[in-house]
Amino acid sequence: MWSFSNIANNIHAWLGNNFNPTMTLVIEMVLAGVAVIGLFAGLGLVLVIMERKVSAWMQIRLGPNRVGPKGMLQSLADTIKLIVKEGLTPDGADKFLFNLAPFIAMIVAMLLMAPIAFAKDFQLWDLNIGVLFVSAVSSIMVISILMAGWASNNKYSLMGAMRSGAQIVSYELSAGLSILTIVVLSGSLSVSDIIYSQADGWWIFKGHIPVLIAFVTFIIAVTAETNRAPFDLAEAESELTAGFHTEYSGMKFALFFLAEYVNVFIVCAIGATLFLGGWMPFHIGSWEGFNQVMDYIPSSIWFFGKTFFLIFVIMWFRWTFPRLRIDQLLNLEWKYLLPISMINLLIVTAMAILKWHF
Amino acid sequence: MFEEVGTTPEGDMIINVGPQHPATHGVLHLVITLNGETIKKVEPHLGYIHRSIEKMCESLSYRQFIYVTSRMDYLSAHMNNHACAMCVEKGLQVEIPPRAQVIRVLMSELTRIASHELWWGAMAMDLGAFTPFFHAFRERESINDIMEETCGARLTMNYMVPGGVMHDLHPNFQQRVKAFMKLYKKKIHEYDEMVTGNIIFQNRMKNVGVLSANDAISYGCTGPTARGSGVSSDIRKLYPYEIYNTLEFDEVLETGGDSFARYMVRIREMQQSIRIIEQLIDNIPEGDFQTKTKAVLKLPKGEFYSRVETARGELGVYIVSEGGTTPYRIKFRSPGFSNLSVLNHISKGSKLGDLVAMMGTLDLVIPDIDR
Amino acid sequence: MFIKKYIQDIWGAVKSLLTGMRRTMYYFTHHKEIITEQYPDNRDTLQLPERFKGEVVMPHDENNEHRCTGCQACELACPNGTIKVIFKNEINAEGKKKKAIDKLVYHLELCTMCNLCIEACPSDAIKMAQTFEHSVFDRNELTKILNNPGSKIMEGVE
Amino acid sequence: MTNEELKIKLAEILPSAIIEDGNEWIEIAIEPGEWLQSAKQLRKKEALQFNFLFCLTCIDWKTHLTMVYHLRSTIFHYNIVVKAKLDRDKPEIESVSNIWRTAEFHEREVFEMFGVNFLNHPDLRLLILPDGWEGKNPLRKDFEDPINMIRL
Repeated sequence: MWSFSNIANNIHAWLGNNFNPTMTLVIEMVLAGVAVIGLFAGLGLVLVIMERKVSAWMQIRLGPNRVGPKGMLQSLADTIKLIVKEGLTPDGADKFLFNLAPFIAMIVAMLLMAPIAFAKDFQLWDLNIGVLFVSAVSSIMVISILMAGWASNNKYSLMGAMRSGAQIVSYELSAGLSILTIVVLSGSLSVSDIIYSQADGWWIFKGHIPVLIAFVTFIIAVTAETNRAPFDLAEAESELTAGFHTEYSGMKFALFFLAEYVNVFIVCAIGATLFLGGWMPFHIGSWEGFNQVMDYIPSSIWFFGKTFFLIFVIMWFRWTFPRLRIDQLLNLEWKYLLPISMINLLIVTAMAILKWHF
Repeated sequence: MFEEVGTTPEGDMIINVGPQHPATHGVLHLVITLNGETIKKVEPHLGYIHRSIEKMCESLSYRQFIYVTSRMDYLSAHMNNHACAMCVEKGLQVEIPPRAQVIRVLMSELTRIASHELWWGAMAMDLGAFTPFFHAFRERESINDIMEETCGARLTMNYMVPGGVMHDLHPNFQQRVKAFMKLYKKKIHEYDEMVTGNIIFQNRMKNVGVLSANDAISYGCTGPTARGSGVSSDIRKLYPYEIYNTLEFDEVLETGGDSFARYMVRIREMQQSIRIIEQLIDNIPEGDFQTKTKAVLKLPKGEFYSRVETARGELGVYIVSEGGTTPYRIKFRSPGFSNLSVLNHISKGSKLGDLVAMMGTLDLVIPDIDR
Repeated sequence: MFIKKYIQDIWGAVKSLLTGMRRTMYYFTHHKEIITEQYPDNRDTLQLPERFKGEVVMPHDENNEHRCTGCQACELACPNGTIKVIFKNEINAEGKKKKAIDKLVYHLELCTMCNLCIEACPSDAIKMAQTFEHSVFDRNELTKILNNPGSKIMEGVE
Repeated sequence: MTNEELKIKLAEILPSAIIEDGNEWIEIAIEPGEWLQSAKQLRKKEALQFNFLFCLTCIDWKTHLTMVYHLRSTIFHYNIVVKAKLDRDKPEIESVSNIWRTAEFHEREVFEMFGVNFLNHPDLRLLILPDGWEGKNPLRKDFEDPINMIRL
């Protein structure tokens, strides 16, 4: 059957036959890097057009429909426009940091790609602390935003960056705690182990209400962490014009833009991996025929399907809700999400010890 | 005028909101003193769209000056024209035919709904919810289509002239208005679902920008801004003009004084406007739509003041005539100007994000403020 | 009780958010509700109401005759000086000199479509057209002469 | 209370003012020097309570300026017009912005448009006009600006 792991294995075998082991490794590294960058660009294009279409339909509009069939090449046209645009650096800006910030945002987003299992046995790096790696590296994101806000020498940017700092540091907690519930249940930090632990059912079904609560908390927290509406205070168009990227233009702006979308993809991929079984197909108990049909669907389709479903949910939030105020945002975290997820973690731990889950 | 230093001597940050800013919906310039996110002082700098309409009107005849006033508060263009036409009629001592009166009231109320629709969408957009903006435009567009059919323009109609209205109603008018009201009633619950009932929205609006009744009076607030604080200020009720005293409608009053109260006043006012239209739409009297007036209008020497309730509050037109064909001095008492003056008072101590909510619920239209 | 209230608060909040989400989902799935007009594509079918004020035009009949007597009422009525009437002397059938319009200059770039000139015109010589695509590359093209070259006044219009 | 009774009431508290029926409302002509005192009386007197200053403007009569205050009571719903004649070369009148807060903005507008100097105004600066317009008062009849004014 056609699958990503077969292709990867074929390439590996072919390279092993034709080159020496060191060369094979180097070529494989380069191929992986190119694949990540390609995925990056592809995701940017797909997610931008997806967001524009989703928002348009929710807003009783048609959305982009001029470039390409049904407007599907609109984001490509936008990219070309952004590439040929002049990237301005403001006069009073700290030039080094100003130019560095978008690259840090990109690098963080790329690093986060490493432990994600895109299909069955298809993973860049199956390290044994995959989940910890993700939550650790994603915190670096805030540095790029703070850097951008500070270096721009603009008060709006600075305020956006400060808001973003407070916000990401707070929401990191409940995101981490809801990830921990799954770690407790599956007993492993490795992404592949967590996925295999869901072979007999996804955690969201196996884990009763506590995991459902953890899932909702996770979605809210990652929406906040990726600075998406209703938590887009760092950008807050109507308050801070564009927040931390007010002064950015051209490709540097595009990098921030891309990093935001790739981050959304990554957190949704993590959510799909932890709660919805990653590339695991949907199985119902002893319905053998049904399960076989589900198995026939390639694992990559399962993974991307789940991820894009979560992305859609986050977009759905964005185009429905008004923005929170900064104090309400922090209230929500410290007064509601954090206590709830702490108690929830306690319950899940008890559940795991007493083997109450399926 | 732009502050060169970024901070005050006390170390507070000074930030320029505007003249180009997404939340000001025009070219309002606010110089804000901030302590962190907390507002200490808001100082409006006006005049970016000042055209000195009052001076322009001094060289225009009594027929001509009315069209300029459409450009003041462009969202209540009919009411502005209405006030001017009424003032000139007062000077000429012309009675306008009943049909024209009914047409004027109908048009004013339709404009009020259209204005509030736009405000609703724009305010939700200020708070970060983009979708209601487009939904509001669906209803607003159908009003604009009605206007376009009867008056020939969608925004700056110049439909009300001294002595009545410029054209008769379009034959489709009644049918189109009824269709609009049907659409509106079908969609009204979405306003609650999308915005009013939303918990985030309510938290953003409640206890934000509280304006007490005494302050509302002292600052000269009118319209929904004053009525949100419980101050009865509806000119249609207090000093009825045209046929408003024969109509059944309530003056919408809320007592909260906060942004949410002002919001609710406007939402409920739309329903009152629908009520007025329902009473009138089947009872438009037959007859002339205009009293014939002389080609060149001359007002007697004296002073004339007339006021109407626009979507934003009380618009007063004060004409001083020397007996000639042009006004000697004309003053527009615009509601937005007085409503803006309260912004500094109510925004002290609140967060920067609240300022947007306050500006939204004061419903500032910049050409109305600058004139 | 504190905990009961806490949970009620959360439930109320979630419910209000879900109502909003249901509404947007409704529109996401019901594409029939889309109201946007595909403007440049629907040019052929676009119908503007007959009262729409696009620009001032002077209708001519098949003999290239118009109804303008050159009374300057429109010029006086215009608040912006948009219309200028330029005269010429014409010799009519009886050999008398008669004043007639040479050009009726109309500055579209100054016009605010207030309809006052049309109201003022005693002989219905001008009217509003429904055109609205007025953008041009050269501003001078907006200064128009309303009467056709060689046109003259219709018989019987005073 | 009818207009006649209101006139009597007004005459009681404003002995030196000239009170007459205007076109629409009672008009009171007042000396600029007495304005602040009279304004306090109009605002505070139990039976009057003119608490709403709904229009404040100025008229340039070429020989003199006239300040016009339109007042209304939100309790009793009377309207009155108060007028004060000012010297055109050195127009000065007391500010009423601490009696009616709305006067602050309106007075700033009149200050820049007519050059009326409001004494004891908390913040008398240009509001609408850009910097550098001091001394030129656009709404005065003799104002000419060859760049920004278009005469038809």
